[in-house]
Amino acid sequence: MASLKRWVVVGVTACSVLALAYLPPRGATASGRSFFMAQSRQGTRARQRAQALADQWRGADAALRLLRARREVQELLREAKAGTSLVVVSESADVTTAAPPIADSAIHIAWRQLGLGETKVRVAVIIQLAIVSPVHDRPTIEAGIAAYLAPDSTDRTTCIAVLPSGNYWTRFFRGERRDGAPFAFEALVQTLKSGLGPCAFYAAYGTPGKSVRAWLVARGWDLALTLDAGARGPYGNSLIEMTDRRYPWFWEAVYSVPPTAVACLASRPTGCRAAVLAGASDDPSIPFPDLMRIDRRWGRVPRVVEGQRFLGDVARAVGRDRFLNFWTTALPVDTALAAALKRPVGEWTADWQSGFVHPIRLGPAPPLGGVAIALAIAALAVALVGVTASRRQVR
Amino acid sequence: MSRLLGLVLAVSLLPSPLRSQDSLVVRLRRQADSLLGTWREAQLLADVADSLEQVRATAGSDTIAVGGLRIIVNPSPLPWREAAEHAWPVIDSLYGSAAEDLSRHPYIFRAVDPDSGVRRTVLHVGVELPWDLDVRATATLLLTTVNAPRFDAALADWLGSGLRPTLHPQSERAAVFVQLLTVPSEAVRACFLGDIAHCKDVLQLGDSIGLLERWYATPAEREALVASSFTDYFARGATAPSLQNCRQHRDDACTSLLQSLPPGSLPRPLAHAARILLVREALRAGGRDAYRRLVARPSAPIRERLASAAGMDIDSLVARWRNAALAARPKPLTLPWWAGFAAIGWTAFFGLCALRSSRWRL
Amino acid sequence: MKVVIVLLAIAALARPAIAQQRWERQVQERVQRAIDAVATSSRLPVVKRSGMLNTDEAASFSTTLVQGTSYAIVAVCDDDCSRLQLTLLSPSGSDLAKERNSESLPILHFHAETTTVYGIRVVMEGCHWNPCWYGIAVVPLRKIPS
Amino acid sequence: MIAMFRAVLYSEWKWSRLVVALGTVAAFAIPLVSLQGAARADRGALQAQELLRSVQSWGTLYPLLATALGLLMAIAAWAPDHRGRHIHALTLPLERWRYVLLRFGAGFVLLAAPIAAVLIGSSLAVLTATLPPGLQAYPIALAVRFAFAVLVAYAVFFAVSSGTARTAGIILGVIAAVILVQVVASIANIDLNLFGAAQTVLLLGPGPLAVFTGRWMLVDV
Repeated sequence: MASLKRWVVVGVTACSVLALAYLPPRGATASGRSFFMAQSRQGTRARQRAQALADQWRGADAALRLLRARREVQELLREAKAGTSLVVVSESADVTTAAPPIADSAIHIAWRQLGLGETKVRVAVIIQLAIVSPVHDRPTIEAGIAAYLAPDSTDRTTCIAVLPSGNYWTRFFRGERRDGAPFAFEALVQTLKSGLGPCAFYAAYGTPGKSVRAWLVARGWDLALTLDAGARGPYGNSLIEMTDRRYPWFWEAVYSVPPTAVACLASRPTGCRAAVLAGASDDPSIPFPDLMRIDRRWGRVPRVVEGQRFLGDVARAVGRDRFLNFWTTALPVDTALAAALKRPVGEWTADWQSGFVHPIRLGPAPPLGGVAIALAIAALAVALVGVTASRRQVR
Repeated sequence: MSRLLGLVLAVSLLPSPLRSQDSLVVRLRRQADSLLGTWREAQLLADVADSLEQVRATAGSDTIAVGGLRIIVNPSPLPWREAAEHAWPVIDSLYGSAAEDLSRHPYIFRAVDPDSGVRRTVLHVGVELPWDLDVRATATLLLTTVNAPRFDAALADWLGSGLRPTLHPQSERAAVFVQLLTVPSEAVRACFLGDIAHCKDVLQLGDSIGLLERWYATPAEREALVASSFTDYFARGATAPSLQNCRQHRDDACTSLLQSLPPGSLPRPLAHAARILLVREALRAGGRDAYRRLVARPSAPIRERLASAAGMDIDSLVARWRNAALAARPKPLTLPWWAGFAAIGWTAFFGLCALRSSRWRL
Repeated sequence: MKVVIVLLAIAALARPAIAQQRWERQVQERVQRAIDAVATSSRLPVVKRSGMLNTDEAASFSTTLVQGTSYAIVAVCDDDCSRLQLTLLSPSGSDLAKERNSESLPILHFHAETTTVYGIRVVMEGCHWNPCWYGIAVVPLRKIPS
Repeated sequence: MIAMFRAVLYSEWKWSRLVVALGTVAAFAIPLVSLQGAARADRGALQAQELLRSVQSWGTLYPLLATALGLLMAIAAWAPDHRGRHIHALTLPLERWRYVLLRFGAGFVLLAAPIAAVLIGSSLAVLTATLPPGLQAYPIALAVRFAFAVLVAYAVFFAVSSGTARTAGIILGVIAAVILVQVVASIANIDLNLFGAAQTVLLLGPGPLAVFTGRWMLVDV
């Protein structure tokens, strides 16, 4: 017994020393260290500031461009024949010209593929061609960032989209790139289809009710970027969907999204609900003019994985009438969305999310089946030993 | 009362909104202009900051000069000089007189603690690498980061990769030999058997008309190509029926599918190692100025550039390339000198273990 | 509310220049049919207004009604509109008459005692696909000699 | 019977007290160390992502510790009997199956100390840490999982080490045969993936060893 006490004292002392050494946790500031060994080069502080200013200028320039575009769009619509709901022009170095024929036909195909004909809210698309020879007196236009002006900031029936086409498509439009034309054209249709963004929703379902619109504005329309994303591809669009979960970088990708989105990946209705309804407010406010700037560049962190197609999928799931009831509702967003889905928002979203990413397991809890089988095997092993021991003989 | 106000407002505001919009435009324009001005100043400052950072990052660093190589590195246990002395002759033998131009673009490296847990300062300039590399690894790093002088896009497109020196020319040749022997293409087979015209075809030195039929001559090759490389690509959309027909041995379907591929995306029968070997042979044959001649006329057809670099007609160059590849037939499996000793050593070790086993001590 | 009115005004300015859409044509036809249905014997002109509103938005305009004349004030809206409210306002802004029961075709009958400027307000109480077009016609029926 | 259990417990404690003591200290230390990145009131916290990365990597030590404890305790439970060729056990006035249960029970009672250490260590660590918003701690779930892992490892190794050298030989032989079949199959280009199948059956989903695999996250979303 004395020896037992001695060992207990030794153990408790060792643990107390450890507790004194490590509690409370030391804390640390973020190292910013890359997951990979060698870090990639970063701009200096001054360069980062210049880039931030460039981004602010792009925002202001896009807003200006949109507001200026309203008058030009009025002209175009005046000239357009009755029933025209989509007009397209291109712009290069602040000069507006007719859209390249290939872009015009591609966007009209995209329009038809989205099931849009004559719509209450018209859409005017301005394809911003890249300036091929680089200019140094102003920031270059980023291809992945599009800007939109809501109908209430124009004539109430026209949504304007400014889509920078980037070097690749600009050269394609100018006939400098025709490699694999049929496939490139298909890709162009898809690019312009997703480029229509919020304007496609305005065209399909009209102007949303105040609560829904304020919710989407507060979130930067991240849940309504693609009206019809089509069938779920085998590979998905995000790193989380592309990465094999046996590898550590799968979890790097998972933990790079906000906690509510991670919880939603684990099929937790509360997390899904919080991730989807973030931004919904009881006192909705909408800016005027209602300018939307949407960044589609690779690497941006989504609030919900595959969120860009969320409302498109909701619309397809519940049907046009129920979706329109939600879209134009005067009720709070959560109530209206639950009514349209006929299910709690969290549960529906958890099911929808699991269609893209097989639910992940959070925390240390082991799979219940595994525990049961493990315990059964443990019991079996002990029973086996019991049986063999009863047969044991001394020879 | 508020209704009256609303009514009055409605009437009074009818002409005003565009005015209010115009003032907004003016305000936005002013904001954009001032942002643009600030951005221009910030750009100038950033350029200065970058150049200062360049100076700061290289201050207290050693500059190692070996031949045309200029390497600026922070103090570290890395064997830079030995590595540069290994790398320079290889670089010089490839680029010849053009290698001297490399001295205008010094390399900046920062050696860091390989322990990924150690905090490091942010990298603004140069390339980071762990300081525990040996001479060979460091030399390989220098060879793989060297930029070919005046290397043009046309040459890069044809080559399908960069043109860099190698420490393993023999294994590169051996790889080409294996390709010539094993690639399932009649054209490559003909090239292997000595048909120089087919060699030029598979190296894409001729015109690009009818490339598909010349690279993949038989229906079986074309079907195999679709099946092995493009099943997923053609399985969706309008091309799906043609894919089905192709799988049912309909050559017209396979050919039309492959012809619909973007130019440049038809898989080359020979991987880029074959083309790199051809360029190396041209440079070896052409002497120290061969590389300068190779990059002198980027607009000229590749075959002419290679011929002028090698100083011989293209057929002779391709024949030389083929001979170099055939001469590199990989050696059969041989035991390294230490294998015997290792086998005996391990046998002895386990034998001793067996003798010390407790079962002998009962 | 102010923003809405501002926006309405933008719409009012911009709209006529642009090629008409299906819904707008639909409303114009309905207004005309309503005017034809309410047989007018007066020489006074029929006042027409049209525009578009999102759900729960309102628009107002003013018109002069002539003393001793009976008027039918008719409002119509497009197929996506389920309920429209029509109100006649006195110059002081107080409600004189309100019609909210007949869902998408409210009609007010009013006899003007004095010649003055009256307000007419329309509220889009139900629109399934925003915005919904509406049209209003102020039709003088007959002048009753006093 | 209780007196008998106490005797067995005491004898097993004598044979394995070093293992138990070291295991307990290690089990107490791992959660403390794994949460060092978390914030204290007067210090900044790691980004959630980095904290979770560190918790995840430290988490791999729990199943290793559980396996090691199970193995060493099982060996300690049977080694003296093997040395004495089981004569002592066979001479006891006790059914042999009861004797086995007493041995197993005594071992598991001793293993309760490391399990309790994990619970106490992780509770202390999470109570004194300030976690980034959106994250929560799972000290009880972690301790329960550790208990399961220890129990399974102990039971399996208890069975293996209770056997004779012949039993151990058979087990090793079976493993060697599987490896051989796999090697031959891959040489003969036969589409047979025994390792993959074994991994799926044993480690993934509800496999018997699934309790060891996966992520042992003391802190997670």
